[in-house]
Amino acid sequence: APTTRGKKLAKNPKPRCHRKQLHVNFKEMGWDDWIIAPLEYEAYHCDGVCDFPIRSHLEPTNHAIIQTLMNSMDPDSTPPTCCVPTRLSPISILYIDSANNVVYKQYEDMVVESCGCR
Amino acid sequence: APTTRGKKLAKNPKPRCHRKQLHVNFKEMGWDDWIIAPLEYEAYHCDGVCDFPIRSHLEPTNHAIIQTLMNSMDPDSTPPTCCVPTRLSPISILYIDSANNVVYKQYEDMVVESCGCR
Amino acid sequence: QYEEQRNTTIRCSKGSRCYGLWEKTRDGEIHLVKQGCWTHIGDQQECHDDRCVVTTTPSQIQNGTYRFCCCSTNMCNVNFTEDFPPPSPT
Amino acid sequence: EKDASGSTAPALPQRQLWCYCYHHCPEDSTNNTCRTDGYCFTMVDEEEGGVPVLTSGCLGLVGSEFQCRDTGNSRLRRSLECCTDQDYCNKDLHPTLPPLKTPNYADGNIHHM
Repeated sequence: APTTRGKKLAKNPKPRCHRKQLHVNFKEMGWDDWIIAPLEYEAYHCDGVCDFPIRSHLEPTNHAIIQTLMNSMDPDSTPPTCCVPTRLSPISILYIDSANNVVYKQYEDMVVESCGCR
Repeated sequence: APTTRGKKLAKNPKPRCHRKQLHVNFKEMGWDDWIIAPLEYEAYHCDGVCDFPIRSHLEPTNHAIIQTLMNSMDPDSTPPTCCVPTRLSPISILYIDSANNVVYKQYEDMVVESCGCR
Repeated sequence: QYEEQRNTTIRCSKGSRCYGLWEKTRDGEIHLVKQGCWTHIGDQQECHDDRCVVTTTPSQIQNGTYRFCCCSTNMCNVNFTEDFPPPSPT
Repeated sequence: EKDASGSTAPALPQRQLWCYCYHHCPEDSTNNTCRTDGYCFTMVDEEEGGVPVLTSGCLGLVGSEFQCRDTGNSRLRRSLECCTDQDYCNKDLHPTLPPLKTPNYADGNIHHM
């Protein structure tokens, strides 16, 4: 690996854009009066800084790269890009509808699979 | 419809997620040694808060809605969602490549067309 | 839309413009480099003219000899005129 | 062909390239390596306190013309180099910080730790 001899590692580098846990509890949200199952699930969320250069696994768009470069030139005039979900997956939910039927439905984009800078 | 009479509007409500100008000047970036044209263009960027409820024009995913609800329940444990580009468009660029040829190329995702909460 | 090399014309897609790129040597000789359709415009005010006018100071490549312009009427990129500020003395 | 963030426009790599990554590797990376359709990079940049920090990793093909060229006008001093000629090519990249811009910088007390 490239030696960092003579080059000190940043003391506590701000965590870069990555996926973090976000446990969703439908009961705590008061939704256990219409959701049968699941009553909780792991949704994850994205958090962390998007600084230059934006690594390939964060799948930046050309615009995100340009904005990141402009932010590094003048942070006051251009905000950094933001760490957001880039790939999401669905979950299935059983619930009671307004006509009191039990319904099985697949809800799209409920779980973060990967994060990126946009 | 609920009237706002008697309800004081927040003094200076933080602007919600929207598209703002971002003028990119390739010359100021020091790229006029390889880019022939254009030497500047309007890229726009997205800025502003994503609070509950997320309006339809901000095209929230289910995950963004769930995260926004969790943020309103406990802002310390769950960050709000972020205002990012949801639609982008390309621009054409004429540049000199490493073999000194003049190249015309369409660069995807260079201009923000719309923003949303993700 | 006009393309001199093969003396041909091409039809540009809806919303795009014509462009031309020339090289103007020190002694005023002009060589065509590229012509074609400028399909994606960064700034909406760009390329609105019906004549091909070089309005921005050329980039420093090739000592600033390139002349680029774009325009929005049929065959407007056959040739160009110049209307850009003289380079500021450095 | 080593490609400093200067005027050469990077050649078009097709295959997946392995690179060393140091400081913010992908979550699924193993023993400090990553893979990309674009370039390996190594960068030295000056943190707020003036401490030079070395990072390396993978850059995607999209936008590599922009990231590998960087801008010479970033507020914090940095130098980034890209390469694509062989796996782990960023092992041989040793960028150095550009000189300070302020002309009247006199005492030159940069400490290389």
